Amino acid sequence: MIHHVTVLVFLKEGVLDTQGKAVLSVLLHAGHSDVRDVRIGKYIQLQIESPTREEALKQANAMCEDLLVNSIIEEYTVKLRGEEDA
Amino acid sequence: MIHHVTVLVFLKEGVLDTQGKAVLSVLLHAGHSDVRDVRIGKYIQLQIESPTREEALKQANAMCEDLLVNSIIEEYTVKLRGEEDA
Amino acid sequence: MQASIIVFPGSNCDRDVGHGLRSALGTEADFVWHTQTELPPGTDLVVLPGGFSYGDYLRCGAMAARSPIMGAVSRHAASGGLVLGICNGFQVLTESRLLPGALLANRTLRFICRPCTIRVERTDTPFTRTFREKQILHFPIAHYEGLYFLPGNELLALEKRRQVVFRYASTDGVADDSSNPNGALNNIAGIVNERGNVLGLMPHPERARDMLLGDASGAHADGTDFWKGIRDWADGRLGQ
Amino acid sequence: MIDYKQAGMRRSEYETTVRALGREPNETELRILGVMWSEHCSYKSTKPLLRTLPNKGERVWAGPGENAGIVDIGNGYGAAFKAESHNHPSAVAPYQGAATGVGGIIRDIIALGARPIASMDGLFFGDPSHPRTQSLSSGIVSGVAGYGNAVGVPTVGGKTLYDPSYSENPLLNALCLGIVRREDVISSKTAQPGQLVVILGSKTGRDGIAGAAFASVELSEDSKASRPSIQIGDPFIEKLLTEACLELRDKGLIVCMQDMGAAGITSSSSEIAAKSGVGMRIDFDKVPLRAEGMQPWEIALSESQERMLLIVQPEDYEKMAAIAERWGLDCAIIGEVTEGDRYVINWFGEEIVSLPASLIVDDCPEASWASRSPDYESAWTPREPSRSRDSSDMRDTLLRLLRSPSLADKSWIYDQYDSMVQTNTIVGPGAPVSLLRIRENGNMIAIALESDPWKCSLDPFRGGAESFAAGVRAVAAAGAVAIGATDCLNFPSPEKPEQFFELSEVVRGIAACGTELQCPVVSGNVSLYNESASGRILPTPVIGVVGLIEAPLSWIPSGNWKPGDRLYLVGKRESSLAGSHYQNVIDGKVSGRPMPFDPEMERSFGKLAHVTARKKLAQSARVLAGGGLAVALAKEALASGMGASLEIDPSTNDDVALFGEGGPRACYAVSEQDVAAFEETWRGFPCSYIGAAGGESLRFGSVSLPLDELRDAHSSVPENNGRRD
Ligand SMILES: Nc1ncnc2c1ncn2[C@@H]1O[C@H](COP(=O)(O)OP(=O)(O)O)[C@@H](O)[C@H]1O
Ligand SMILES: [Mg+2]
Repeated sequence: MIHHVTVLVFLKEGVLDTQGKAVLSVLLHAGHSDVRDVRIGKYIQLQIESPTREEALKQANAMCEDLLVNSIIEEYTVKLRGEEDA
Repeated sequence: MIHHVTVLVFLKEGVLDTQGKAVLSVLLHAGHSDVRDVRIGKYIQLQIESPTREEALKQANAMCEDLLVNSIIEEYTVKLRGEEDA
Repeated sequence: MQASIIVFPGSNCDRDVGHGLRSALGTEADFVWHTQTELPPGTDLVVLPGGFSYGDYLRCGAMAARSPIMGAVSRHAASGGLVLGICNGFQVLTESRLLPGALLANRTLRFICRPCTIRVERTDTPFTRTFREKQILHFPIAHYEGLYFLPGNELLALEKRRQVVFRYASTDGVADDSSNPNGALNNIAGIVNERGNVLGLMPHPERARDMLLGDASGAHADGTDFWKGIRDWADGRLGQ
Repeated sequence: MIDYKQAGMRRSEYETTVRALGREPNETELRILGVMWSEHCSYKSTKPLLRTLPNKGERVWAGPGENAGIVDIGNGYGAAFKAESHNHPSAVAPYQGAATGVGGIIRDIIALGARPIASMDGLFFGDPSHPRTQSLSSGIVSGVAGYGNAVGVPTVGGKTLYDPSYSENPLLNALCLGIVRREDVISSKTAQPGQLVVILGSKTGRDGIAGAAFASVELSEDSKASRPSIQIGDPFIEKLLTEACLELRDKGLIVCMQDMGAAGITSSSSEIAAKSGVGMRIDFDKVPLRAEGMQPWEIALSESQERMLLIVQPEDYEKMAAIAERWGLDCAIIGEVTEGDRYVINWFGEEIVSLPASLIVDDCPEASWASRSPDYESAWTPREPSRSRDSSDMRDTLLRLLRSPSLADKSWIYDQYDSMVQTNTIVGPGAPVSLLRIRENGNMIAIALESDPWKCSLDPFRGGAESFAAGVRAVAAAGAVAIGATDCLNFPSPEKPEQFFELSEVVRGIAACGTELQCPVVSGNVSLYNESASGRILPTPVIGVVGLIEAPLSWIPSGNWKPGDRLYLVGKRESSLAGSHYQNVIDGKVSGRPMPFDPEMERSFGKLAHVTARKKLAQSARVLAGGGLAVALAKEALASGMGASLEIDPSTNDDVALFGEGGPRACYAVSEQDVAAFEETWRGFPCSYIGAAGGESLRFGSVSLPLDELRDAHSSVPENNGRRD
């Protein structure tokens, strides 16, 4: 059975988000004066073949640890699609 | 009032997702043999000052149209945080 | 010919284009800061140079395309003036919809900097009059996002309208997968708008070998010819 | 309250402090001194050694003590250059570590008022089959690319070597070179009381706190726990900072400038104060901050990137702020230069630090370590040179060498680097020396980056001299005169007597070479404690040599054989396999004693190579380096796209002759009409005709190697992850 897993990766608190900062300043200049902060991360959709949902989640977490996430500067959350409509 | 808005941006169907493909092949090589597909997009967190939720969402959509999303290649969804726990 | 080079925060080939124009034509270009809202009066050619405008954050060229000066650049284009976007400048042109399509990450997912050869597909544009049909030019490439993309049917239409001006090709003129450095659809290296006065190209004419060593060294004079051709067109020396 | 140990100090250092102050330092002071007296900032273990390096000369405008060295390159212009290591950060976070290494060295150059025009990188990776090598090497290379490309400084060459000793402890050394007019040189020694202290660039955050202390200890299992000490680089801001600083320079608005590297605000400001012989007051509550609730000591030690400290005249501040604003950079007055020697930090009106500036910067007690020679002699016992018994041996050996990661083609690395931006790169990566046009004065600069860790491990004196001499020869063969050098000393802990001996001997070798060849070492950097539980790195001095070619330009490229060219070998036939690539690849270990340093030979070589280039008597030149004569010829053939018939038969030449290394030697391709003049020029120096260029294969007597076969071997990629196009 194919499970659709969503991974959201974002920079840890305190790590400089160079990209978010640049986007914020352009948004402000372009007249979006009410935006206060922008942070930019990654949105990864995985399709995982697995008998159970738990197993799929476990595998997704393992992939994050192995490769998808740079734990020195990033944090992540993993969610099954459909579940909470991520 | 500050609203936390989440924007998910992903490549349209039909636009080749080179990065997703590369990550897929690396994951497979690394022994994650059950992964079937990977797509990589952007996860943007906005903090918007606005009296109402509706107004904040409207503004977020405007930012997407103006800058955050390139409609030739990308699609997006906008969500208020807290709402559906995005 | 009066050239204006737009400088965005993060542009890094602006001075190179200035040197190129000086060494090929002996003329000084105007450097125009992105916050300006008007081009210097008398501008014939606008150059959007290569580099990493706004750090290439979000999407390459996206933030530069929203700069104040781009309104003036659009008006210049609309009135028939020449606009040339090189590398990051090409990305700015697509992001500002002055040219169709988008530039995606190279299929190698790596930055590529190396010598490169492209084939001239059209000689009836203001930018290519001095070249021969199918002539091979040596212009180096240096980019991470150079894969030209346009959805299938639009790509067909683009080809039909003959908007493709340069294609990656081998030195003997073959444009195939092995001569395609980045995976660009149809080996596209440069395109013009329908009217033909706005050109975007990924390779760098200002880095052509003769721009470095001077024609006298016997290096290919492709770079010099490129700038001279545009000058002659702008000055009305070539049939328009 | 932390104790001195937690601040990274030794007991004796703490006692020195108390004695100097006549009281106990408070916590913030202790933390500041702890970092400023770390090995990384204070050079306490190496100061006495570094003093022995030659650093004077007619051309030297600035030497050690400034942010980088500057040498005269003619017509009122100088080249400012320096190499620096960023090893520990790159081991823990390869992409960010390498990126901020590149960014840091660029700011050193800007601090002198120079425009950075070229970078180089020295990379030392572990065994390709080690599980971490692939991710470390690709991360480090993309970090160099990611930062250098975006900031618009071309990476024009480098050096990449592989050895198992770097598996846990990869090295990243970055070199940057900039151009400055004599009257534009900015010093860090000229601050006067009453001037303002200004911070320009990014806001200060919590990143990289105490990174210098981190770089001064061995890598351990908890290195991952030191995550907060990883800085994030933003090349976009660096580009803006570069342009802003150069504009300020052009408008004469800068009195002093210092980049904020290790130990951030504290180190940059106290160094200006100490070097200028003045005091300083810094108001920490005026520093633009990125994070909330930052403590003064965090502000003091933050290594947030892309910041500069400037000293400006009060009346110039408005103009300066306007320029900063135009470039979108933060800019704030954070203090004032004062009379005396007091370095004071205020925090919302309260004085929290009051130390003599000279104490912080100059008075760290030098650390003297015991020194003991290890037993080199037993490894020197002559090694039977392994002879090629039949022709298939020679062929096989050459192909194996070309395929070995240290000698194989590096284009998988340098194709990821923008080597051409600024359009000065006449010869970029892929050639033994990189050549840059200096637009400002019509001259040309040649740069080579060299290192020979294996020879250093067998004989540190000879290895140190050889590493340096290799760079001098390389620029000479291109036609340049070596006018200055920079060195990056990457070593394990100095606290073990044998390791300290090794370090001192390498420095002695470098000093000997620099002195004898009149090439001053004008800048450099030391990185110690490169060891982990699994072992220590080889002694790795990395030396960047800068050469000058004066107009009217005449230089000799490499890889430029033309059909029929006569090939010559200049230099002694004898060489050695000791510490060679041959031993590494074929024997799997090194032994023997490398060739001695022969200053007389080196000088004659340099002189004759220079004449050869001036008179343009050769088409192509390449010094013999890794892999010796056979590999040099193979590289020339590959780069020329042409073979040769060589009168060097493997049946009569043993492997020492074919693959031996060391000493000043080069192969030249000479066109028919220049043969007489060439031979005349090299009369009195060993010079022999070895064959003629042409054909599709490289023929050593009866052994024929088709170019395609050589190319296949040479283009193998250690880090082959299928992404190569
Ligand atoms: N890390 C690197 N960055 C950029 N260029 C490099 C790097 N490593 C090697 N190179 C380039 O690759 C080429 C081959 O280097 P090297 O192995 O030292 O052999 P050679 O003896 O030909 O100089 C040189 O042009 C060098 O500048
Ligand atoms: Mg080399």
